Formats: sequence, C-alpha cells, structure tokens
Amino acid sequence: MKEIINLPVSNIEEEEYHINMGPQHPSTHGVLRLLVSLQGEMVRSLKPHCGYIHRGIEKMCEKDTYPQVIHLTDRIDYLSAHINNHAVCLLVEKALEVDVPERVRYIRTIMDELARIQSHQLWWSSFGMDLGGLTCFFYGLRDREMILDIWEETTGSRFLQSYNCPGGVMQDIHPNFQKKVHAFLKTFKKKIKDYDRILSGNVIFENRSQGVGILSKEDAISYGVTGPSGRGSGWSCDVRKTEPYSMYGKVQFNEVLRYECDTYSRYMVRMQEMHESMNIIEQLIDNIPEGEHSAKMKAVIKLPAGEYFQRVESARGELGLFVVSDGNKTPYRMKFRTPSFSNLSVLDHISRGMKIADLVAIGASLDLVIPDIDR
Amino acid sequence: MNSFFKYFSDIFHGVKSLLIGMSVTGRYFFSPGQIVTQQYPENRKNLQMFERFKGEVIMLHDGNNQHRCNGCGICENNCPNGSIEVIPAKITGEDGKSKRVIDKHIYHLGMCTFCGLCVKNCPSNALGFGQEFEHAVFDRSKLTKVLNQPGSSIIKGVE
Amino acid sequence: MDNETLKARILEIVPEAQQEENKQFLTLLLPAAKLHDLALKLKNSPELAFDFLFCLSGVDYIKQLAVVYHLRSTQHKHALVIKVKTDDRVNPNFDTVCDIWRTAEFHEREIYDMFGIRFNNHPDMRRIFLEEDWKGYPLRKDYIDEVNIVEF
Amino acid sequence: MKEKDFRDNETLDLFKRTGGNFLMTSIDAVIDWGRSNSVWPLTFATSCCGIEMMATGASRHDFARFGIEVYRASPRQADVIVVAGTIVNKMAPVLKRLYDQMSEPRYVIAMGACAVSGGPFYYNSYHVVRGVDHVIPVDVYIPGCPPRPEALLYGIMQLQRKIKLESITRPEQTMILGKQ
Repeated sequence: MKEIINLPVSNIEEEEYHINMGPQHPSTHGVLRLLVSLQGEMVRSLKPHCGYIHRGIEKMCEKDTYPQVIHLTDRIDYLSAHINNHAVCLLVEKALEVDVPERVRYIRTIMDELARIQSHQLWWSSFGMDLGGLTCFFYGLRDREMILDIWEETTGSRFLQSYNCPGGVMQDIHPNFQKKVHAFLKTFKKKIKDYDRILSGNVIFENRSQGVGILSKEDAISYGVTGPSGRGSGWSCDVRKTEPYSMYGKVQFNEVLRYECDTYSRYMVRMQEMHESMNIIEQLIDNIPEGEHSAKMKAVIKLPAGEYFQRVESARGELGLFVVSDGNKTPYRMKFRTPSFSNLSVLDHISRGMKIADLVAIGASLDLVIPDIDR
Repeated sequence: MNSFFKYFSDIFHGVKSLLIGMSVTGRYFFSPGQIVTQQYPENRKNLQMFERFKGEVIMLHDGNNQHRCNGCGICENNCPNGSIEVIPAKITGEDGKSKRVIDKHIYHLGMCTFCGLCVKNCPSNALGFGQEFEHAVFDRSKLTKVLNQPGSSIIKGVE
Repeated sequence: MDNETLKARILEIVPEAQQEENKQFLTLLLPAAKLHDLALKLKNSPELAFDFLFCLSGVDYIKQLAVVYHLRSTQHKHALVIKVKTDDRVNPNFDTVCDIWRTAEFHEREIYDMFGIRFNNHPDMRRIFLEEDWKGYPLRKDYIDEVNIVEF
Repeated sequence: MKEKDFRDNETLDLFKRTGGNFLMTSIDAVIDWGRSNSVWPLTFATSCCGIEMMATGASRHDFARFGIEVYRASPRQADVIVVAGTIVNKMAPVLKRLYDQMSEPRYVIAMGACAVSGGPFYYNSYHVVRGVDHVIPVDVYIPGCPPRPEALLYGIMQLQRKIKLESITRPEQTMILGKQ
C-alpha cells in the first residue's frame, strides 16, 4: 500500500495504455486492427496492423487472363467496383489501341458516377452511425437501394457487377435505364436535403468533427492522401480533372475543394461530390448515343510486352494500376495502387493528440475500405 | 458577459438543430406512404426478380429435355475460379462416328462469383442465368450441382 | 517541363542514368547507390518539385529484383518513373525514400512483405500483411507454397 | 413459408428426434420458439458480403422482422455469427477466438462464396482459408457473391428451422448432428 502512495506523480502522467482496436470492431469498417497508445484519453500514437483480409489478389492476377481479372478487381474496393473495372479496361484498351464506341464511354461514365454516389451514401450512413446517429444508417442505405435496383436491372447483380469488359460492357443498358436514373435523380435531390438537415447542421456533429484530425495540404501530398480526403485539405488531386478519361473531359463539373483540412471539411467534400456526380449524370443521361455496346476484341487478349499505367478516380481516391506485360495473355505483374492504403498511412499522423473518440471520427472521415488496403 | 451569451446561444442552437433533425424523422414517421420495407417471405409469390438477375447458372433445356451443350469446355476455360467442370463422354452416333457429348456439367454454386464469363462466351448459348436465389442449405455438398438434367440429350443440329 | 529537359536535368545530377525506351512515362534506370541523393533533389529543387510519389511497386524480373517509383509533380504536372534493380536475390536492399515521401513508409513495407527487398534506414521494417513468421515472399516468381496454394 | 417450399429438407430430417415425453417436448418447443425468434448477430463483416448484411439490416429488408433485432459488437452477447466475407489465414485465429467467446447455444452462418468455399480465391491464392468450416462449425451455407438480402433472410429462416429442432434434454444429439 505504501509503495503505491509513494509513486511519483510524473510516472502516472507518462503511463501509457495500449488498446487494441479491431480486427473485429464496429467502427473500423471491417477487419483493420489499430494498436493505439493512449495517455489517459489522448492518442499518443497508433500503429495500423493490416493483412486480416489480405487475399493475394496481385498474385492471383498473374494467373488470370485480362477478362478474368475483372472479377477480382470488383472485390478489391467493392464499393467502387465499377470504377476499378474501368481502370483495367482502360489499361487494356490503351495498350491494344482499341477505340471503344462512344456509347460505351457514356455508359461507363454514368455507371462510375452512380458508383460514386452509392459509395458516398454508404459512407454517409456509416459515418453517421460511427458518431452515434443511427438514423443516417437507415436513410443512407434506403436511398442506396435505388441505385442498386438500377444496376441490377442492367447488369444483373446488385453491386459486384463485373459489368465492364475489355472493349466495352458485357451487355447493353436496359431500356428502362434512363427512365430509372431520372427518377433516382429526382428523388435523391430531395433526399440529400434531409441528409444535410440531419447531420451537416447538427451541433453535436459539428462539435465532434470541426477542428478534429487536421491534415495540412503538404502532408496530404507527402502521404499521398488522394480523393475526397485529400481535397478536404485543399489539394486539387482529382484524376477526372488532371487526366480526364472516358467522358470526363467533355462534361462540365467542379472539383470540390475545401480548405479547413479537418474531418468536417472531408465530410463536406463528399456531400458536395454527390451533387457534382448528379450534375455529371444529368449532362450525359439524355445524350447516350446509339451504337454497339462493345468494340470487337480478339478472343484471346494479349498485351504487347511493356509497362502500362492507368489512373482513375475511384470513390476513395486515386486508383493506380501498374501492369508489366511480357506479351502473354496473363499479366506478368499487376500492381494496384489503392487509395485506401495510402490514406491509412496518414491516420497515425493526424490522430496524434486527439481523443480516442475522435479517432473513430477521423477513421470514418478517411473512408477506409479494408479489402482496398489489404488487397 | 460574452461567455454568458455564448452559453445560452449554444443551448439555443443545440435545441434548434435537434428540432430540425427530429422534424425530418418525424415527417417519415407520419407519412406511411414512404415505407420501403418489403415483406420478404410473405410476398414470395409475387416477388419478381429483374430479368437479367444472376441467381445461378443453369443449362437451358427445352420441353423435350434437350439442351444445346456439346461439351466443348469453353465455359470451363473461361471461368476465373474453376466453378465449372465439364466431363465429356464419347458416344457413337447414328452414322457410326464417335462424337463428343457431355456426360456431366458440374457447377459449384458455392464458388461461383456470377461474373457471367461462361454465359457470355458459350458458343452455342447453352447456358443462362436462373432467377432462383434461395439457395441456403445445411450441407455444403448440396451446392455442387449437375446442370444437365438426367436423361437429357443434345438438340440435333447444334453440334 | 517536357521529358527532354527533364531527362537532361536528371542526367546532370546522375550521369549514369539510362533511359528505357517506349514507355508511357519518362523511365530512367538508376544505380541503386544514387537513389536517395537523386530523390532528395527531385523533391527539393523548385523547377522539378516531384512531391507526389503516386505508385511504388516491386517487380520480379526473375534475374533481377526491381523497385519502380512513379513520381509526379502537383505543381508542374510532369511525371517521371525511376527504376532501381539489383541482382542480389538473397539479401536485396535499397535506400529508403520514406523520409522524403512519407507515403513510401507503407509501400516499402509492402514491398518487403511481398518481395523481401529490405530498405535501409526504414523506421519500421516489418511485414505488413502477412504474419511475422511467414516463410518466403509470395510475389516472387520462384515462390512455392504447396500447403497454401491450390494450383488451378 | 411452408415446410415443403424450403430446400434441403433431407439434411434437416437427420436432426429430427423421435420419442421423448410430452412434458419435455413441450418445454423444448417453447424454448426453441424463444431462441429461434431472437437470434442476435455479431457485427462481424470482413468484406463485400458485409455490405449486403448491412443492407439486410437497413430499411428495405429490415431483418428485425425476424427477431434478429440488433447487431451486438461483443461476441459475448451474440447468438449467431454471420461470417460475411473472406477469412484469411491471419484472420482465422481471430474468428476462432470470437466463436469461442460466444455463449452457447451459438450458431454460424457462412454467407457468400468466400465463406462457403473460398469462392473467387479458392485457386492460386496463398493466404485464404478455403471455407470457414475449416475453422468453426457452420450451420447454414448461403452461396452467392454476394447473396442478395433476401437470400440472407432465407438463410436465417433455414437457421430458425434448425434451431426449432433442438432439445435441451439431449443437447449432445443436436450438437453432434448439427456440427458434424
């Protein structure tokens, strides 16, 4: 008893607690494990431990042909599955110098933007839920079902569609597609106002997110934090603007930038992006040109030997696809530069000195998808 | 004095944003027309999947229990993860020549990812997607299926 | 800055650099010893300003192991690919660049995990995805694992 | 739904017991009714199927209608673990520990191709467990990649049917058959 009383005070202050968050934890959005060192309630440092869903996709890609790779890229970042497939298709088409029909470009761009909206809707749901608002979970997923219905009618699957294939898309859009997209846009424009009313203006939400997890622009660039998280720090890193692909060069849209650099600004960027995505879809949906839904491709696709790189803007940031080909029908090396992997690396840096409850908000604002990290 | 006002304005803003949020949820509470919940097992009779829905891979059979599969194995080669195994057999046809037909078209539903490459690449359009989605079983071996029905044969003129 | 001036500028710093032809980006093969020096200059000199390392990947060319750095300047919008190779398959190592581009810290750990390439002066050189006691480096072409891999 | 509309009734027949006295079977019926209508799942999702599990819990499908009311974050409070997604070698010990922490009676649903058999990652992958039944015993398999929410609801109904065959007097029989 005596020893305990005589403990020097400074010792208690310097005492460090280590807390394991994950791999099974509701707010890590999957199986991420964070080893957090705490001083009291303050986060001193944290170490992410990945690999709890490392499935060796890059190794598997070396055994698959290019059309078969598509079903694996679906499952890397399942919330922007369509965008991942788009990257593979663009790379193959660029390497083979195939000119895809205009119709395919339109369809792919619309599908990409729908994917972005549904990904942000799901992110909004889980972000609200992480901060204690269960209503968000129900509203976000309710509106997401409309997009899933549109997809299911055209592609046959709810969200892992494998709809893109090198040269085009698997099947033509359903005759109801345009009508349904219009109906969705009309409804969602009303619903997104509800989102703002529930979360964006809420005092509790603002207090928990403003000034939390400051990420400066220099750090964002150095850590490679792309996508809405990077744009929340004022870094203009939208691949759709810097290296336009498909129809993005021809549509008018703004790159959403915020300069507060905190969790709230990352939140607002995504909310604004949903508006921009709807804007893009509106410009394209009525003008889909007639034509084939796929270019003529050879039965066996072989890329000429060389190195190829393709970047696309997925819902979480910049997805880079680096392929080394030796002229065979399977890639020699396929590397996915996934956005969540780089975004995760900054988590330690920006959560130092924050409360552990803020860590949940920061983690959610980076919108991590764990299979996207682990591949 | 400043903090005094801030204290009360914080309370005012807090109550206000609470009421705004409550008004949204309250509106849905009082508008039953916006209920989206579907009563799944009760509406099973008239639950219609979309026509392109990929529930399972099936082999299309016509009324005479005949299919179009000649056992070429293109679906097996195209399948990214080996969900399909084609076991061909040799039979002697009417003209005395031996020809390749299908003995068993084995489909592992428990592995299938519904990428659609088999259906897309089938040269004789023998495969299609079924609308069935109620597959849950207690025994994993039940998920391996033989797609060609017992006693079925190939439609004349397809091979 | 266009590719020609970029190349000339880099050849001033590292005269041994060789260009690889027919690539999408300007691709330069460097001797491994010069890597860190050049990286520091690429980042810090104002007219180059390569501040964004957007992809860092390991490649196994069977005879050699390589690390490929995809660099980009957010200011000048030019891109550059740097490659370093080593013949040593038993104990390959390069200098780390994670003090220059912080994103490299995780990517280098991934390369160590998958290819067994060690990076000198890296603050935390451990496996990132696989368990610590995992044998072998899966993405190497000569990786054989009869227990875990079912060949198709 | 009627009994004959369900799949795989022949496997379920193996679990059926005969005999037992009136009192005990009545108690069994009441307890099983209670158990089967309040199976609380664990928040355990590793990948894509987890999103469909969330969708099942959300407005459109709402599996609270089956008494699967709340997701529990702690395995000690959960009755069923829905393995939604790939289980890799590094995750397998964690899953086993989670399962061991759950209190009896506990149930496992393998949701999606990855949990059933390794699915898309069966061949050529060096880090994937080929079917979650290598790690923990599974009650119901739901194929699909990912299964749509109705398919999960159907799987839950199958699980409820299985729970209704349990007996508190002879738990070992159901255990042996169920966790073969």
